[in-house]
Amino acid sequence: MSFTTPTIDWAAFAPIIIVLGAGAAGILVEAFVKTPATRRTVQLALSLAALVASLGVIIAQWAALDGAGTVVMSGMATVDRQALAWMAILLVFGLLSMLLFASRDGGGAFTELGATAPGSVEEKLARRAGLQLTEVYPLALFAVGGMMLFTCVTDLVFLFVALEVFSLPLYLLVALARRRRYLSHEAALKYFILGAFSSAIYLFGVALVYGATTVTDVNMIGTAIVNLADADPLLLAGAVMIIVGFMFKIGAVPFHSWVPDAYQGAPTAVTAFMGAATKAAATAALVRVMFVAFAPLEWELSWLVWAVAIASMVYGTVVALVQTDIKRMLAYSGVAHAGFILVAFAGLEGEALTALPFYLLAYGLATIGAFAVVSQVRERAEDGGVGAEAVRLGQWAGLGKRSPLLAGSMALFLLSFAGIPMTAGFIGKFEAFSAAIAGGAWPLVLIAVLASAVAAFFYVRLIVLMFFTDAPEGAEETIAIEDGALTRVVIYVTAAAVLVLGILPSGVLNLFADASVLLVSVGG
Amino acid sequence: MNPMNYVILAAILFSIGAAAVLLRRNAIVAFMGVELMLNAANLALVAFSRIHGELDGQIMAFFVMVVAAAEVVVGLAIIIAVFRARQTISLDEPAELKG
Amino acid sequence: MQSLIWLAIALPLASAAVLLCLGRRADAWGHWMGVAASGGAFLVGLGALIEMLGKPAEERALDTTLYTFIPGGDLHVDVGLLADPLSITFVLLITFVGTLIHVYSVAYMEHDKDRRRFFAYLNLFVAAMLLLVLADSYLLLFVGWEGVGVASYLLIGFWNYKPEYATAANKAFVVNRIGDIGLIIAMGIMFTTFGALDFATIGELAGNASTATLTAAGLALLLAACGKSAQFPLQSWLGDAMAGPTPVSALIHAATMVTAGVYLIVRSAPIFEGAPNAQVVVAIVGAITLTLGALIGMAKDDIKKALAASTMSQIGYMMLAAGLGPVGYAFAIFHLITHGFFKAGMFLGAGSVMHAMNDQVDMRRFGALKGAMVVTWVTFGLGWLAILGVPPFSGYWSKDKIIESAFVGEGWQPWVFGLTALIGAGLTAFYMSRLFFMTFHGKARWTDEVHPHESPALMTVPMIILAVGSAFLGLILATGDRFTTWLEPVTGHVEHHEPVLPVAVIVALTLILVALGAVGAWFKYGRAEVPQEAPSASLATITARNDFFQDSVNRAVFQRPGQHVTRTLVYADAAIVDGAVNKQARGWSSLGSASRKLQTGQVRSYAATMLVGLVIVIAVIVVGGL
Amino acid sequence: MVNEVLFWVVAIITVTGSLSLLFARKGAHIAMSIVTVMCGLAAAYVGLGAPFLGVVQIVVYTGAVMMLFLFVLMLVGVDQRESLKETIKGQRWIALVGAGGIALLLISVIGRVELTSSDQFTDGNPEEIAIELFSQYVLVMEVLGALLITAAVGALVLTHTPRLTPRRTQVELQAARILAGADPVNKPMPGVYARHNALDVPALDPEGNPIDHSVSRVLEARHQTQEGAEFRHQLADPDNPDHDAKPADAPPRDAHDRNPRQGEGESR
Repeated sequence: MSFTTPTIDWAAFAPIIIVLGAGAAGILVEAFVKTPATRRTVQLALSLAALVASLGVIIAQWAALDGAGTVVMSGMATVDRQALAWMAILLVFGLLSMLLFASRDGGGAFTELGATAPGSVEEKLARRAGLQLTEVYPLALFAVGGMMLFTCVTDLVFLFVALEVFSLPLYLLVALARRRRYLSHEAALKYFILGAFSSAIYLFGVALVYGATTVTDVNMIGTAIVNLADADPLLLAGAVMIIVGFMFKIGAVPFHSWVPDAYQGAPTAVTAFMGAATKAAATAALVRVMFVAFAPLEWELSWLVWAVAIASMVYGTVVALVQTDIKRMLAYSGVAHAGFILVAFAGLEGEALTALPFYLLAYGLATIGAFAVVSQVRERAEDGGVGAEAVRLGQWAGLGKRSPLLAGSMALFLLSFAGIPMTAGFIGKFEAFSAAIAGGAWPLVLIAVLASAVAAFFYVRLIVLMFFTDAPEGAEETIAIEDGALTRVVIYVTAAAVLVLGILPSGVLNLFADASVLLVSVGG
Repeated sequence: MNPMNYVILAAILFSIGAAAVLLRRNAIVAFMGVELMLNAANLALVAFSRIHGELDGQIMAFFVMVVAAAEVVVGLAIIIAVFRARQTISLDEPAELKG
Repeated sequence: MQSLIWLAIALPLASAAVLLCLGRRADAWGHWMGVAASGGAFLVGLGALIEMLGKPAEERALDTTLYTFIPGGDLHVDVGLLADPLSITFVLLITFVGTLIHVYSVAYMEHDKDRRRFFAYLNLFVAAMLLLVLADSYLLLFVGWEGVGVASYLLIGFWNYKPEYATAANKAFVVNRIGDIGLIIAMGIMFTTFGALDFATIGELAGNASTATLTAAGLALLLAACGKSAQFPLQSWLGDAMAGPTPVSALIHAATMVTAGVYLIVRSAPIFEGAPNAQVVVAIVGAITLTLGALIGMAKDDIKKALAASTMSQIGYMMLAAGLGPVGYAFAIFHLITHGFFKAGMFLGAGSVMHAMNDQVDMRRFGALKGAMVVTWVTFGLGWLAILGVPPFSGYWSKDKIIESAFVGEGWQPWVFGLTALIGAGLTAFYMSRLFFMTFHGKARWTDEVHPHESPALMTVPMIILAVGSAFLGLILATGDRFTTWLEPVTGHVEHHEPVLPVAVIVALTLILVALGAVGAWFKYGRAEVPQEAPSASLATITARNDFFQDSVNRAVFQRPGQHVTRTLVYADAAIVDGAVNKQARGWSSLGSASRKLQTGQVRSYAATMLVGLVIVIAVIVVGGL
Repeated sequence: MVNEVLFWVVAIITVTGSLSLLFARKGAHIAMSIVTVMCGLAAAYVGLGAPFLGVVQIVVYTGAVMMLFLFVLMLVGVDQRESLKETIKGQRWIALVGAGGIALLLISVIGRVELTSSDQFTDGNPEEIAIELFSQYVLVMEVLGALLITAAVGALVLTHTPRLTPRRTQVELQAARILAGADPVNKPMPGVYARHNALDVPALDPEGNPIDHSVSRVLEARHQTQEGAEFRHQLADPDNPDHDAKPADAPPRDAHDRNPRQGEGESR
């Protein structure tokens, strides 16, 4: 047996290489730049530069792309327009979140030193020494890189590796909150155990599918299934377990239970990133798996999609109604949105491939913006300094009077979640639902419409609280409104984007419509 | 003998691992359960690799081992961090996030 | 100007954006910019009207595509504006009345430190409302529909000092959402059936669709209309919405937003054309609401809530007319226009009274205000005459036509609808006169610290203009069927049908009932003493008041049965509809509280959920698939 | 074909070993049983024609992963006994339904499928695997690099504490010791300063007083100690050639006013 050098189209992989390479370079920066303040600047500059460069490369590739896309390596990865679209979305999320990571308001999102016990002397010493946990930047870069990989990989085992590449940094980032560190640890532990549990389920599914079809390349699985005589139970069980793995990442019921706890416990900047990007990446991968690999099983799997979509929409909505913690409420709203995302999967492929990127873009922008707002509303510590985030709903009463721009932006994000016209969320829902209607799934759409109508109630409850309710006597002094420049930039940029995408969506929709074909490579 | 028996063995090990996650309070033991699940998947992959007469399954199992090793490092680091903060590694005890 | 109609939306929208973005810097001149923006929109509409009048009737509609909203795929939607007689009529109503209310608000809100923000919201509302009526597709209409919703919550809740205001905004939101679901479902049905959402395509293809489909779409549209226009059974939010500043009530809850439902029904004529059953339901809903609103109006002592009930009832008339099909469309819109004038005028009058009475709204604390506030009294009086349908004031021309058309048809329908409309006219006369007499006539019942005075010119001038409209607009538009002819390209030409009763009899009966109602009210509330506290229905009180001979006659003959019916109905309204909303909300939350228990905080339970979920899914799919 | 005996051996070892996950109380026992399971799996891999993987399994899992587990178990207290009493209501039944259900479903699914083993199969030797790894799967290999970096950095971030205070010098350490009220000198060895090099003689402090606790309590109990008194006069003797010794009448020095620098100089 002789070794032949594989042909790899490295150029097509450049965006991912840039991001992962910058992550590795960031680790080196950790080693060589000693002063924390300088290190932070260098790391931030490096990360932003890498993300912008990667985005630039993607735009260039998009412009240069003639056909559907490039097969990077046969059977392993394909960079088509769909993947480029998802990568661009993830990079935008990454850029915005990186600004939130770097924001220093309230002392920053991250602890000074992850290894210290909460409340210990070491923690105080680390704070006094002005330490900063700058490892979060390369970790975030690895996460973004892994997610980008996740959108273009076409091999189930490679997918597993990519899944872990973006999950491991996330588990770590969740554990690194600066305040309420017990909650942060708890969230990380739960997220990790359940994440590992679900990836084991996914992996066993891969093994079964491999057993049934002898291949793990998504394109060839599709062909192999068609050639199989009848519905192979091994294949079906494997397919279900694989999809369950993705549904876990999307946060769909009953695989959602990590979502509220991890969202609440994680540092808010990480919650923003996780909420927006994880969902997008998992959706992108699910697109390839559902519409290419398991396309012949569409009928069998539609039950799964329907049941999980309905359960997610109903459960997420109903439980969000009774939440008193803002981060948890947004988390449950995320669960409901996972249901709406799955509604699009019940639709026709072409429509769904346009609707899903748009939906996730709209949802992600609003999510990042909303959590950025959350990070600005703080409790005032007893010594007059700024404390942890004020996440109890009641603490937000009267915010509209104190900070109209902040509350106005939050209201805009909430309206977008609710799918009120003139916001990106409306177009997203409209596209997703019309994809489903075009696929004949109108009963599902009916339930989705009802669920989103009920869901609107808890979004509006918060708006009412911010604008129509006065803060109780003396409560105003206990809340401090931060004014971090970086965070404010993120809030206003996302708010503007949500509005523009709501009023003039056609440009972006056209781009995604161009991306609505999956490049299926067969061979190798 | 048909290597399919190994796949059945893999399924049994997988279930035992899953049961451990559900039943054991000790985070490390639960985590070992997850590792057992990954190993079960590996066993299935290798068995199928033998059945299909090709090496791909083995390669995959190889990757899974690397991934699992990395996962173990991160997971144990988190468990140690929790232990430092709370002096316990019980999965039941940190339950402030709920509802 | 017709092709520049987008300017009518853009002007107030731009003004709102500037006012919101500049913040306090615009405090000094912001309100005048708001007035100018609304006035500019009116001029654009007027220009379009003049241009359209210069064209032959069938060429008057102009559909301009601004840009592509949602491209490609199965459904292509453009942002297009349709300027046809129907929409231009609405544009003129909205911008004319809207501008007057803007002017009025300059004075009314003078002492509010957030006046600039108030004008920003008003402008936003006008822009959204214009988008609603100018949209050329249901999707864009929905954008405007939700836009007016959002703007109206901002305005209802503008004075957010009291918790009940927030509750009111909340309730309005919930009820409106129910209506919105209707519109979304209707859009879903139309999209699946016709593959398009613009009025033109649907108008063309509607004939091909099955009756069942059209009925479903029609009923869903009706649900939407009920939510927005406060029609039975979704009427409960309107009364509570009176918590907002009075100019808001005049603009939103009298002249514009609440009529959007009627607009929707008339605009969807092609759908209802193929669905006679849905049409009958529209008429029934209208008939129920007009009666219910009138009865509620009799029981309310809060002047704004009484006016709100009256609005509900009058929109019931319009709905009834719209439910009669092509016969009624034009009259529905006609009544909508005249009603916009006289009801807005009366709301502004009520605002003026409140202004003078230290924001008192209880009519039992008013009385004999005619001397202190002459302009308000006269203008309100003209509105009162108009709503009663006294010839030759505006209301007569429009309402009488509706009553007449309600008697057109076959079988049970003309009798039921006709008689309801007829009796409704009498009830209207009673409760509106009650309101009028209690406020302006009788003995002064206000407390010593109140010193009623006439409002400033900025407030009275808009009231005068609206009063002139209430007096003469109907006559002008009705002469030579001008208005119906103008609308013909949209509503279609209808051959004249004979009502089941002779027209003269109907007119005479109406006028007699109106006179009876007004006179009854005069005896009860004009001449007689009005107690400052609402009379309780306990036996003791009734016996005590039996000393007053006149009173007890009144009570026995007219009031007592009426009061009982009213009370029952109002109670039913509160208990059943509100109860349903509240109970539903409570039901959801208890369901939520139960469901959240699943999230125990125990990671092992979470893993169990996942695993059991996986088992179920595999079992269903794999075992079910074998 | 595959060896049947091997299968049954492996099956029994792995299943019984893994059952300890559910029933054993001590973490260390569980870890060791899992080590046996891993070894059993390695044997299975060898039996399935993957000897290279079998070796890797032993190296990676039993050699590294399970040792890491044991290490952490020891860190958090190896002899903790876990109570097996279930605290969540109904969890046992749910676990039984979940795990039992998944086992039943998977077994029935696998049992239904008839896959026959391929005949032309050669054992996966390192060379072939290497060729596969670096041709078809080279991208995965590269990406694994990122994964391993993450793991390493992650472990450091969560467990490594850098020096937060300046390193304390010996002088500072000693000052702190004395401030804390400790003996000014190290606990002396028996016989230090003694003229008599034996365990039964108490040491003398720099002032020449015997330090009683420098003699084993056992000797004291047996009355086998020597008095220091007879040596003291030797110290007092001005003719004593030992320059280190202090005169007996030297003023006693208090620990607190001792100049560390001076003390350092003296000791040198």
